[in-house]
Amino acid sequence: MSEAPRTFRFVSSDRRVREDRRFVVGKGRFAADIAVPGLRHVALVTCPYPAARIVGIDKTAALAMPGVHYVLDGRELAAATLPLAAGLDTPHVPRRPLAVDIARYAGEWVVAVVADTRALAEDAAERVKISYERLPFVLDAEDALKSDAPLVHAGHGSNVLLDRTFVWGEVERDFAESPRHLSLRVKWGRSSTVPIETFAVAASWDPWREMLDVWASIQMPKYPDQTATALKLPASSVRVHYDVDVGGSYGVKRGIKHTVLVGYLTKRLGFPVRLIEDRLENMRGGDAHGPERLFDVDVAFDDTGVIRSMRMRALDNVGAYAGRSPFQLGKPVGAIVGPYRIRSVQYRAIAVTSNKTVQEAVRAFGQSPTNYAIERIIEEVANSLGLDRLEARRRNLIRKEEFPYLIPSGSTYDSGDYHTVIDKVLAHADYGALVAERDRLRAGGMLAGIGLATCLEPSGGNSSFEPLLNPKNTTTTWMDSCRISVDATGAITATMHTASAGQGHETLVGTVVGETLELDPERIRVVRPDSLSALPSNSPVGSRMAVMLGGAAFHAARKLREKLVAIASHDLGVPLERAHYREGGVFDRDAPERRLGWMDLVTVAHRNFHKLPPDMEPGLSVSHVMQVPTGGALPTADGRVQMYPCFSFEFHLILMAIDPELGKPEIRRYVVGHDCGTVINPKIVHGMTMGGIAHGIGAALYEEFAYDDEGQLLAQSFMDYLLPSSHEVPPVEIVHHVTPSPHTVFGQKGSGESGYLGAPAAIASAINDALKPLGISVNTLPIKVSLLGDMIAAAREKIGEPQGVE
Amino acid sequence: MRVELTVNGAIHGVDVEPRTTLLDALRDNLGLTGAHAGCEHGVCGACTVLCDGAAVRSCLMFAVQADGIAITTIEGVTPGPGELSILQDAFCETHGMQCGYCTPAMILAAHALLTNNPAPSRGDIVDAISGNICRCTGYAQIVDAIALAAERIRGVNRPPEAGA
Amino acid sequence: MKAAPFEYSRPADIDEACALLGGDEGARIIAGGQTLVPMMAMRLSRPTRLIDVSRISALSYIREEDGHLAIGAATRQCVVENDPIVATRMPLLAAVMPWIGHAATRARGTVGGSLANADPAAELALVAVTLDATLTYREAGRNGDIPASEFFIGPTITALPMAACLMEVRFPIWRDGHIGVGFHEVSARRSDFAFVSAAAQVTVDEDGICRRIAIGVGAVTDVPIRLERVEQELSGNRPDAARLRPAIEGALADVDVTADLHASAPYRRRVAATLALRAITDALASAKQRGPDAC
Amino acid sequence: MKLDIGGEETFPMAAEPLWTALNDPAVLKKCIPGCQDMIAVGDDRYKLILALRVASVGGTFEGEIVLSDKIAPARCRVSVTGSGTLGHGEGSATFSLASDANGAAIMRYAGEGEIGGLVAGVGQRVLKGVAKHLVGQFFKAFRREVTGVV
Repeated sequence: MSEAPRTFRFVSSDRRVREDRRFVVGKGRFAADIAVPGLRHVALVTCPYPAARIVGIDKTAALAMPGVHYVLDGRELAAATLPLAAGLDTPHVPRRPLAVDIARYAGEWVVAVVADTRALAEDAAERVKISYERLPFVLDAEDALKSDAPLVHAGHGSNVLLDRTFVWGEVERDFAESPRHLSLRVKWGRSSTVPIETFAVAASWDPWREMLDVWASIQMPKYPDQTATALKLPASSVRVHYDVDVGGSYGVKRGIKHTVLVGYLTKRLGFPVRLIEDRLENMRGGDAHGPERLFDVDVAFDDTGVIRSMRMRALDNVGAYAGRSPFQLGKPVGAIVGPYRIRSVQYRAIAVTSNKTVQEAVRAFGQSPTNYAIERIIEEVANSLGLDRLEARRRNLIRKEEFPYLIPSGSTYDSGDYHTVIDKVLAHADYGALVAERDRLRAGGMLAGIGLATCLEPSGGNSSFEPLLNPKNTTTTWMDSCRISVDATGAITATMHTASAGQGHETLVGTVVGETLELDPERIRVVRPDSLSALPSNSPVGSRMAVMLGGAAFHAARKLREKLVAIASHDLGVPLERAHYREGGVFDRDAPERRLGWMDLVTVAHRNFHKLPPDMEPGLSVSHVMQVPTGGALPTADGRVQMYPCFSFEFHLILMAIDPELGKPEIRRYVVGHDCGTVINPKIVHGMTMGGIAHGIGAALYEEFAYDDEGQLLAQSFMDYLLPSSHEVPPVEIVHHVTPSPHTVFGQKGSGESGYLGAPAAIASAINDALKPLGISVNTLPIKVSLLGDMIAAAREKIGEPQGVE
Repeated sequence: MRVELTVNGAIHGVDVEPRTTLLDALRDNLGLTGAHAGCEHGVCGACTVLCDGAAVRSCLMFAVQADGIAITTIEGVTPGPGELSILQDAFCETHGMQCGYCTPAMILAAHALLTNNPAPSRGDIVDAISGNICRCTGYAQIVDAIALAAERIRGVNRPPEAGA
Repeated sequence: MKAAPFEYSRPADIDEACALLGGDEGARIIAGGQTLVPMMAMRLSRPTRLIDVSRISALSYIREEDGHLAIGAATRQCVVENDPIVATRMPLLAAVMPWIGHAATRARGTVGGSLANADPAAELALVAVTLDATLTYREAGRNGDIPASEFFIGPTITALPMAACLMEVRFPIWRDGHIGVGFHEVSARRSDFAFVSAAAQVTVDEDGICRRIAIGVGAVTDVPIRLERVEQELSGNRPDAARLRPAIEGALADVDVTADLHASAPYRRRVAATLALRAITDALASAKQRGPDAC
Repeated sequence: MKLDIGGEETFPMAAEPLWTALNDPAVLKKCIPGCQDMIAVGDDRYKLILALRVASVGGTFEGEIVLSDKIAPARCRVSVTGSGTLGHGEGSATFSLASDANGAAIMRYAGEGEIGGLVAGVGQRVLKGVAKHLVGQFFKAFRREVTGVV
């Protein structure tokens, strides 16, 4: 598929991002900005207990208030709709927008109130009297596994939603033959992406056209289908408007339950209904939470630090229902060894329910916690041998000449040059000087450490993790599409068929189509039609859009070129192979003066049917539905599968200092080497990398959906859930390297996740390096100031180091 | 309650409940949707507008408190249809945003900074936007945008060189 | 997240404000609203009436009088932050101002609002307690004074009578010798509520003897506190770091230290000692650097 | 959030009248902060209506208060459950009375409570301090009630 030229006109040039113009003037069109006439507003009543039977709901006082239209409970909604789609085969874990009879986490929606204004709906929500009978609950994943644990879903018979063990290669033998073994337990705390825009959806039902119009801030594959199914409507009666700007997502803007709720309400009530989560609703009961994962990792290695085999047990606390999240244990299979040559792997993936908020998809779809676990264990391997941590990585990294490289779990990595990326970073940072700086800080009484982390970002994949973890599910493909139309005036419009949450997809399509047609990308209008006029697409999940939407746009543009060439060849009377396309026109290679310009071609296609080649469709409208470059296949019986075609690589190098008295970590230097193949838009890739790192800093140091022992979410507001501000994100130096992917048209790979994949591991690495002189380590994220301070104090007391040194 | 809001130089009479925040009044009563609700409890800064030139959180002000105050929204710093201010253009130049949700507020915070401090250090810029949370960018390209705009504004305001 | 309904009044002067306050048990004063409005948005706070004093010009001033720096309750924090009198006469106050919230909250937030909302981590409350400020309120046509040491009762709770409106806070200006100040706080993010804060002000004579010292810590317990034992230990003596830390730890030993999601009690107790020591050390160092006419 | 409640109060009086006061709904009504009403719904069982207000924070709370395990005049248990706009809470404490050598009554109380809902989710930082303050307010009022001294 490497038919495109490797020198580009527009691809890789530092062009502006076309979406930005509307945002800087406040003319983004977000879901909350869409003024549907006659809109009424929803507020939610949520369960305050982690587990409770709903004994009674008294709506009288709320309904008596002027301006209050409806109070909806779970039973009514359940009678009219189907449960929300679940990924796993867990029919007795039904999930619905409003709790039916039993609520299973503090914050679960129980009742929805509809009123003239949101404020009034909140007033009325306070007057809905719900009586509960509290039930036993379980919060901790390991507790949930115990035989006497309260069952979150009694009908399911256990709290285990998923427990699969995969063995790839000769794990037993490799362990038996390896002279050294090491075990480590690490924990990834419950955090998430927490975009600044909460989820918002407005829906309007037209009973005469039988049409549900939906405007929502979504990043959700199969959103129209799932909404329609739950509402028992044909999907052709659900028109999702993709031309809505999404105020950030990184995975969590799923919104099916919200949409089923407002879809039902607008149908039931006959007027448009909107739900905009407020921040509290978002934090405790939106699709807001991410993985909370406990890893037990064992590795077998030799005396030189070369790891032969790994056993990993990942126990994920997915919360009260089976959302999409258990699949987040599946994506890591696609890069289960990270960038390392580990020849055999045993992977046990366990997802348990608990009485916490439901976990949903989060940036990197479970790969970031796994990468943190892998990077922690490799450091421990180095430590156990007294080996330099960099050297331990170098010895285990896949080498450039080994690509394409098949990993034990069945994925073939496309390309990479990991050692060179690392060397470039070390050279850029002057690694020796950085070590000297660390030692100088240590000599000055600070704790200081150098953090190292590699990471692989699988991108552009299919959804084979679904059949991998649920054999009843046979979904193996995830398409993305682009249609290009040239109208009779010669204007070009390209379409994309999902909403977009800041990744610059319009710029991507414009650039790729411009590149392929050799026309200024600014000439190409990019639009996002609604779901009824859309081609198949799966939304920007899994770092897929550069590969998949970029690929679709390229192929559509190439088809357009071919059509133009065919028209010209026919019209000029030259053989096809002599008709040459350049910059919108086609000429005879042997007689370049014989040429049809853009408008000539457009006119033929649109108006001069008599000049068209026989059997050619008139007009200039082409489309391409893009399959994942490496295709889609069901997993093998032992769970080997190729999900992702492209693998980006990053190497993070940081210097951190910790005031030993305060335990407060500070990033003093941050350098990252980044290789996502060919960069289509440098500004966008730069931003994705920086933003991913900031997000990773949050997960590593600040952010946690912390619960108390009584099942209350203590971090429901931005006062307690701490997103990094500009103060907390240091300047980051990015070192670029390009190893093109052989699977994509320009050599591009995904770039939306690797900052987030590497930063938490790198920060953990730096802090552990800093703690090394004290003989302690920390294996839980986030690493909060107080925790770190208390650990350091205890360690210093133990080794008799004086406290209170200035 | 009736309140007269002076927004972007024009006076608008609006009827609001006392509990209506300035943010909601701007968005719902005046259709100025450039200010966004992010947290509605004064932490994220997505609702930032200028009140008498100072960046403030419009979710922490009730509309009834705002009469007589010169309120400037993102719509008010945009020179005209299709035209960008130097600051807005600089945000485009560095791609100082991704999803665009926090962007108008960020630009207004930057606007307030540059009005008072035409030559801010990087630290000044970081501090000035520290009350505006951006989840997408990691802030680097935002800081770059503001530094670039400051430089360009200083250039524009510099007297022409002799002989030029 | 919308506030519960309320009535809104904007009295012309403080007596009218007091009358409104006295006439409605559920009424609350609003000035900058930076603490109150979030609580209202979450419906933790649901006043029946807001009495807006933010435009009563008689409540907005900074002036030096009778050996004090007097600040009107409705004076905006950003005004204090940039005030030249504050910078010269009340350097400790000047030092903490940038640590209060963000520029956008200081643009609206007032001095009186911060004090009256009595957050255990509030920097202004810490300075008020540390420097023995006096708070003046008005109630039913007469004025009353409360020393800062008695004003803060618990988290968010003050000794301000229910129908009283805070009018002024007065900080005594120290004139005895070379003044030095130190302030430290630690929080998760730069602008978060502090886990621990410490503020110190000292005067040192020509011989390096510490003439006077005030040291307070905030966020460690329900209200800001003075470490009086440290003050007794240090004043009249040449500062001795070796004796200082035990004295600080001793002063903190009996404090009922709070713990929350973000910081444990042992952390707070230990770090309070560290920050107190650092604040005093900085104060002593800056006192020595200043000329004799510095204050 | 779990809260531990415990302490000791000394009263310059005999234990008997203290016991009586502690078991008198009229006294409790006056002393429980924000108590609007206590309506008997059974033996030693009352419906409790609070309009709680601590500084700026306030809300309504409806619940039940139960006195149990009574051993006059030495011991009883007070349990409260309920919920309201601020969240929900429950707790119980055992009060024990004894006299010291000087004839003063010593009231010891120990128990634990749990607070959940809105205040736990957004106010965890100050919740314990506020609860402690409310307990203090109760005893302040109770002391005033039984001794007439503020």
